[in-house]
Amino acid sequence: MELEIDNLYAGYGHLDILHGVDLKIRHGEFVTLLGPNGAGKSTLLKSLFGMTTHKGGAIRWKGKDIAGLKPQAMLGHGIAYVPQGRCNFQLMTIDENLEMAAYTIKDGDLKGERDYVYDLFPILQKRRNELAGNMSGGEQQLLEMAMAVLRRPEILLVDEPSVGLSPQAITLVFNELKRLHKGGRTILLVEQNTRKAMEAAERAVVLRLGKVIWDSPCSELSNADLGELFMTGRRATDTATA
Amino acid sequence: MSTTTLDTPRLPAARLATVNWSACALGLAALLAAPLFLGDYYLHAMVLAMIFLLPALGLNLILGYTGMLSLAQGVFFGFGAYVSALMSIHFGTSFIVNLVVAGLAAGLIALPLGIPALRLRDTSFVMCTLGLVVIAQMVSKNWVDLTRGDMGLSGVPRPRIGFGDWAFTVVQAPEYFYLALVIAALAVLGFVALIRSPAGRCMVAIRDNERLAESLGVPTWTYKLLVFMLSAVFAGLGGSLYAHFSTVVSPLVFQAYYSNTILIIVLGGGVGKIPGAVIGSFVFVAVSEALRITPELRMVIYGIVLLGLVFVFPQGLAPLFERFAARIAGIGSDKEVAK
Amino acid sequence: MTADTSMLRIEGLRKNYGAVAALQGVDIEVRRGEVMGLIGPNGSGKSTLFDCCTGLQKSDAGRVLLKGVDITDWPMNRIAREGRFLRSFQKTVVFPTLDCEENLVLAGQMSSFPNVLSTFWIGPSAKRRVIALRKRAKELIEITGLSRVAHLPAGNMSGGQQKLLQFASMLMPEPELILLDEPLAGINPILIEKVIQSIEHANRELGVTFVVIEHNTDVLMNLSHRVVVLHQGAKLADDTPEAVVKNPEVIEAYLGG
Amino acid sequence: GDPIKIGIISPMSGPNARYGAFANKGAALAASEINAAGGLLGRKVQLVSGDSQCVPSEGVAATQRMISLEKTPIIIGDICSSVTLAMQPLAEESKVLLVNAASSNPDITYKAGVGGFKWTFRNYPTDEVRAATVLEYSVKNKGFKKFAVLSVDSDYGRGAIKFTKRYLPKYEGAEILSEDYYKDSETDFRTVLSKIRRSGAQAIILYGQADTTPIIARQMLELGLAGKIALVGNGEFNTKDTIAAAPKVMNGAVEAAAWLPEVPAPRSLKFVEDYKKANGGEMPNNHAYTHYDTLQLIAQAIRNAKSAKGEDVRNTLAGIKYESPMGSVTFDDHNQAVLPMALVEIVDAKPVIKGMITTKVDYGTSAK
Amino acid sequence: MDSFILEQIVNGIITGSMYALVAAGMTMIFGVLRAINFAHGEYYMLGTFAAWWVMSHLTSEYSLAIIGGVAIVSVIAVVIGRAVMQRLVGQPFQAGVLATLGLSLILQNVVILAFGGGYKVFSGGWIEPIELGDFGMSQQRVILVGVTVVVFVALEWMVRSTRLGRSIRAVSQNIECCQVNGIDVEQVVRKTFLIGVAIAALSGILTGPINVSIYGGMGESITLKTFAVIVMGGMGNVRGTLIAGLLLGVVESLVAGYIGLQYRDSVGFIALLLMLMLRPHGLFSSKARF
Ligand SMILES: Nc1ncnc2c1ncn2[C@@H]1O[C@H](COP(=O)(O)OP(=O)(O)OP(=O)(O)O)[C@@H](O)[C@H]1O
Ligand SMILES: Nc1ncnc2c1ncn2[C@@H]1O[C@H](COP(=O)(O)OP(=O)(O)OP(=O)(O)O)[C@@H](O)[C@H]1O
Ligand SMILES: [Mg+2]
Ligand SMILES: [Mg+2]
Repeated sequence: MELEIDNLYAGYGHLDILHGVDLKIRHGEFVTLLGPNGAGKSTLLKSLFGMTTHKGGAIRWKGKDIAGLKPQAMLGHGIAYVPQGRCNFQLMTIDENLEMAAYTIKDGDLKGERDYVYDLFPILQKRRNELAGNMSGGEQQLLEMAMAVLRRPEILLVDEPSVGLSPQAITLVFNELKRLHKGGRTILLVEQNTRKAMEAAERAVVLRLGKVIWDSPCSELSNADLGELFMTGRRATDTATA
Repeated sequence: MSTTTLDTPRLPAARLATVNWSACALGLAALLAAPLFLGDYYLHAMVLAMIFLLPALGLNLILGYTGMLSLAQGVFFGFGAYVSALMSIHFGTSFIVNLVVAGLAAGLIALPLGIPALRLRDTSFVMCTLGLVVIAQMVSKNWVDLTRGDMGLSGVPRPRIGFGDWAFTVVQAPEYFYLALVIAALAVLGFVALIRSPAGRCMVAIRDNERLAESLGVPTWTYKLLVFMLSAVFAGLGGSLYAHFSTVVSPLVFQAYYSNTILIIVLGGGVGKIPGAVIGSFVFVAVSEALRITPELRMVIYGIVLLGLVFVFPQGLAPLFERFAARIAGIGSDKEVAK
Repeated sequence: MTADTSMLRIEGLRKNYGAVAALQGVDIEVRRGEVMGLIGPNGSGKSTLFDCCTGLQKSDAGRVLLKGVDITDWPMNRIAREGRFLRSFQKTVVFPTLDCEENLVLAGQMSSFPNVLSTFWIGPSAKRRVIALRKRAKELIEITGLSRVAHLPAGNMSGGQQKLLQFASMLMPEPELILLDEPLAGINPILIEKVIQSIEHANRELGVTFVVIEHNTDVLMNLSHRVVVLHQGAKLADDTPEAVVKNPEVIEAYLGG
Repeated sequence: GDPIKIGIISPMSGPNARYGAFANKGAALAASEINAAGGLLGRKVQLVSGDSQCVPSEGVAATQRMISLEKTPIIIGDICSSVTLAMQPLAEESKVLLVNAASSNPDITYKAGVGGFKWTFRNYPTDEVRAATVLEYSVKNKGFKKFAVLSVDSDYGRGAIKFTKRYLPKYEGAEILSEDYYKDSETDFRTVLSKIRRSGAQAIILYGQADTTPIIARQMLELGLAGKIALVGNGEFNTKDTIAAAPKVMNGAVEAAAWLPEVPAPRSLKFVEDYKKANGGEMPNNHAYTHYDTLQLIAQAIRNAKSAKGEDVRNTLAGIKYESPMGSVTFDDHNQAVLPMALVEIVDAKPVIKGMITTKVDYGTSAK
Repeated sequence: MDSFILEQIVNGIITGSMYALVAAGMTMIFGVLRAINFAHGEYYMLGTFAAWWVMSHLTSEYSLAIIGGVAIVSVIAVVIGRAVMQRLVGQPFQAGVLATLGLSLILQNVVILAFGGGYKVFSGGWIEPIELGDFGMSQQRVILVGVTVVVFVALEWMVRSTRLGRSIRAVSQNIECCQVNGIDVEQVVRKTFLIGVAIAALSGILTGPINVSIYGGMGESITLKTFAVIVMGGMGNVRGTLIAGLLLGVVESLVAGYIGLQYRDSVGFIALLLMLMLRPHGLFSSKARF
């Protein structure tokens, strides 16, 4: 078991958002986290990256409890996070952005790392000297993923990468995610574009009101089921599961 | 969208402010009774607090509710003081007339100053208002015929209230105290009325996100100009009271001390909170006076108090007092994120 | 086309950002009472078009006519108030320190008060107006499913919730024309239905004209009466949804194989 | 019995502390001298200080505190005129004796004594006398005709120039070529000195702050004005540090000073020694002396009155004849001290006293 | 139009380079903290005092005092950076204003307490005039201008090409994103603060022999000027700061030369305000921060 979340309580300040989340992710798995707006999906990802207030429960990473650590420490443990919304340095070039992403790699081989990402995302190499802010939404999303991948993380937490992207760009991003997964990376993806997400991922987890209410391989879940889950927290076809 | 922290102080107040009337009544009663228990010096200090309260209310309006840091409060404060002093010296007008005219005149002078200044945002706006202070100082120093330059205007008469035989001159500390209390209470009422009006909502909207407000049809520029003028009115009233209290007006009223004190009062008291300026003015005058026991260490300790405040009460003292008042009055004050 | 059926008329609009030509002479006609879809690849100038119509950006050339009136140089707030013409932003923006209800009341406020000075008054008439606004706000909160978080400062709501709030505030003052910039991005499938219903309801019952930018093509094609496609700052197609999805140029430039 | 409390209000914090610091030390020295000699009327003198920051509202608060809480019957203060002016009505209403030892605004005495405020006295020369004397010496003895004005932008600097201009027409051909005022804390004078050099002025009339004179002198040196243009006026031209900053410039400078360490009177020399001993070798300045002397003056008045009550001291002070190290001091009907001032010229990097002046202010002719 | 105007322009450039030097540090601190540093002039003052103290208590060698002064103030900056400045990250802006106002009061009055309120005379430095015809200038000023050029070239290089420089730019753009990428924002703030303060101290030491009189409150007026310069240069813009500093110096010097010294500050400010009306975000805002 690579990542084990055990009865996690977390939130912002004295506000509780997650009320006892249980989730286990194996090495190399591609899991998508679904749920209605405000369910706490982003909060869960942030908690895994140490950006919320930890209230209780455990997050075990390869057997070690990492709950409550700082983001920097999380990076050190091989966890990388691509947040919701734009998160790059708009007034710096792609090269510089990647360099900033490599900030924590102490005296590492920056050039080697960069070539490695350029191999993964050739589009970026073509525009390496352009300001990040001048690129299209899809390209910026790729850049952000590249910045996360640069550190060769073992697990990638991605929050709604498809927002604001054209269908073409969405296809591009999801193809890259699938490739990364094939390359052996564990991925935890939050998406509202449920169809795309379930196509790409192996396992679907549904979060509602700060609790996991569903966990199964994607194939066992239809779009109609998902609607019911979001609305009522139960699946129409069988009320017994959970 | 730019993300400067300057014009978007984040405040955890979800609603337009509510007023804890019972706490207000309690506070007012305590103040009314104060002269029975306190000596001249303490009353005197409270008068000072109430004088500073007026421009601080204006600053709270423009900074706390509209999100623009204006250092020009000192300018309008000084302007009000000069207007009052000149009127009473040259025309012998009575205090109430001076007060009203000083307030209005400060509001009016803010119009031509505000029109260019409000083209600017963020730090540029701060700079511009700071520039106004420097310019006001120059004018007051060099327009000798009117202001007597650095000699200043001394001998501003003590306030005289009432008509004919009923008039009396305010000299004693308790008299001053009640006079200032009446003016300050009215100003606070006016302030509360302003921010609870629909316009108050527009101000908060401008503070939170000016562009969004604009796109929803709020003529932000007009509001900003009106708020700038209103804040000047508050400062002008304070200046008038100050002129009649200290009896001297000189270019020194434009020195950084006044602007800084007003700023500290609002920021320390709780920017964007109704009780902010009120608490701030009393607390900071109290602290600064209490520290007079060690004149040498006074300003060092004052600085340490400010620094401590930042880290212990980053939102200012108002939330603390709100909770305290709520407990005393037994009534919930603000619907904060308490749950 | 007469001014009677024309809601918004964009003529030869141009906009450059430095070397980037975001719009290069776009002509678009929006008819009264329709729902128009606007699609195009990332960076094709859709948001810029909205910005130039609503006065957020100054266009370099061209005019914008609203019901036959030239509004090219009007400031944003006048367009919203007098033109009864609102737009939402692609990057979700709300008033972070106000809660849902206050956000919505504010959105409706300027059209229900006669002028700026009247908003400074707290008399009974102002109170009545605000109460009416609050009532409508509560309805919209119900519709968009935000009741559970209605008491939170809007800045503390999740991304999708803010998007919904932004959508609700567009409907608040009951304008005649609304431009929506990706209203469905990040909204869960169930609520998408609700948003669509609200748009259709407003369009049919209240006669509000909509222009919608949306990358969720399935939904958009169902919703809109007509679709305009932008590509590299120019109009690529302007047709019924059925025709647009079959248009090979559009597939090439936008939809992908 | 109880100590006699005497208040002293001065700027003790912020930028103006540089003026207040000397005042407190000077007064403290006087107090310890008096106490060492057995105090006054068998009681010790206790100094109470208050910080005014040169801000009228602060000064007023400090004064009010002193009056209400410390109950000082006598207060010395302040250095900044605006603060003194604001203290006047307060002292008047509370019947507390206010003796000023350093402010130069003419209003202070115009409004005092027969002018209204019976409880205010000033033991400091007026700028009017100063300006007239300096001008006369510069024109008659030094032969200057063309002047440039460079003074501090305050009531002191501007007031002194106003008086200078009033006396200027008395001297045939004397003229002011340019007029500049520098703000307190100014450090850059190159521009204005360049201008003055080009104007052909023979002397700069400088009524300035003590700490700025060395800056000006040094920049004159830089611009090669040493020996070409002289400084006349007031602003601690005579102190060692100032002269050391640019001796070539300071040679020939003319100053009318209320006091200077070189005054040959034994009491003055003793004061300099004692002050240096008490303050780690620091040289006393003008403010240190005037506050020292003012406390001595008050002590004399208390002794004469045989009472430390404000009322008695006030009445005695009005008619006192006090021998200060500079000469004898009396008060006119505006409670302004009529006291001697030294006219100093710097010769070979040493101050030389060229004469003592004592003149009364003519309240009738001096327009406000 | 003669040599007079030329002379005044040179005077202005000399003054302006001092403004620019002090402002360089403040603009960088603003870049990372988004907080107006009301205490910046105080570090300038501390620099002067530290050098004065070194000269009067340890050695009378001015060149050693430069090094000693910068070192002493740097130690103070490390302490303040840790205790105060780094904690301002992510705080509402009023925290920055109050904290720096408080710091300014503390630093000013601690110096007054420690060394007495009276002014001190800063002796030393290379004050011999260099004369060029009837135009003279002390060596110290030539050094000051030279150091300004060197410091700005170094800063520009640092900001563009070093790791720290890039992370300073990153922090000034997007703090949240820095966290995501593991950039230690607090450390960057500390380092930037240290650099900024050290530059301010250096300029205080270099101007000491020119200013001659030093006192605890001398920083206050510097803060005001500095603020004007960084706003004019576009907040956080190093090159803009240099040009704005020089420009302000020249404008002021022309005002003093042709109108009168008493109008210098205010006319300088009016010029600044007029310029802001034309370019509301400063002369060199645009996209290229730093
Ligand atoms: N900074 C914050 N402070 C307080 N509460 C917050 C904050 N951010 C989010 N919340 C609250 O936490 C809850 C969960 O938010 P979260 O962002 O995790 O939702 P989400 O599942 O990602 O939704 P979406 O799909 O809309 O992004 C919401 O009810 C929201 O109001
Ligand atoms: N403020 C700006 N400064 C410079 N370039 C800009 C600016 N705003 C937009 N652009 C550029 O203009 C072009 C059009 O941008 P616009 O945002 O209108 O595209 P869009 O069609 O809305 O794309 P998306 O679907 O990604 O939202 C893009 O190339 C963009 O980089
Ligand atoms: Mg989310
Ligand atoms: Mg867009």
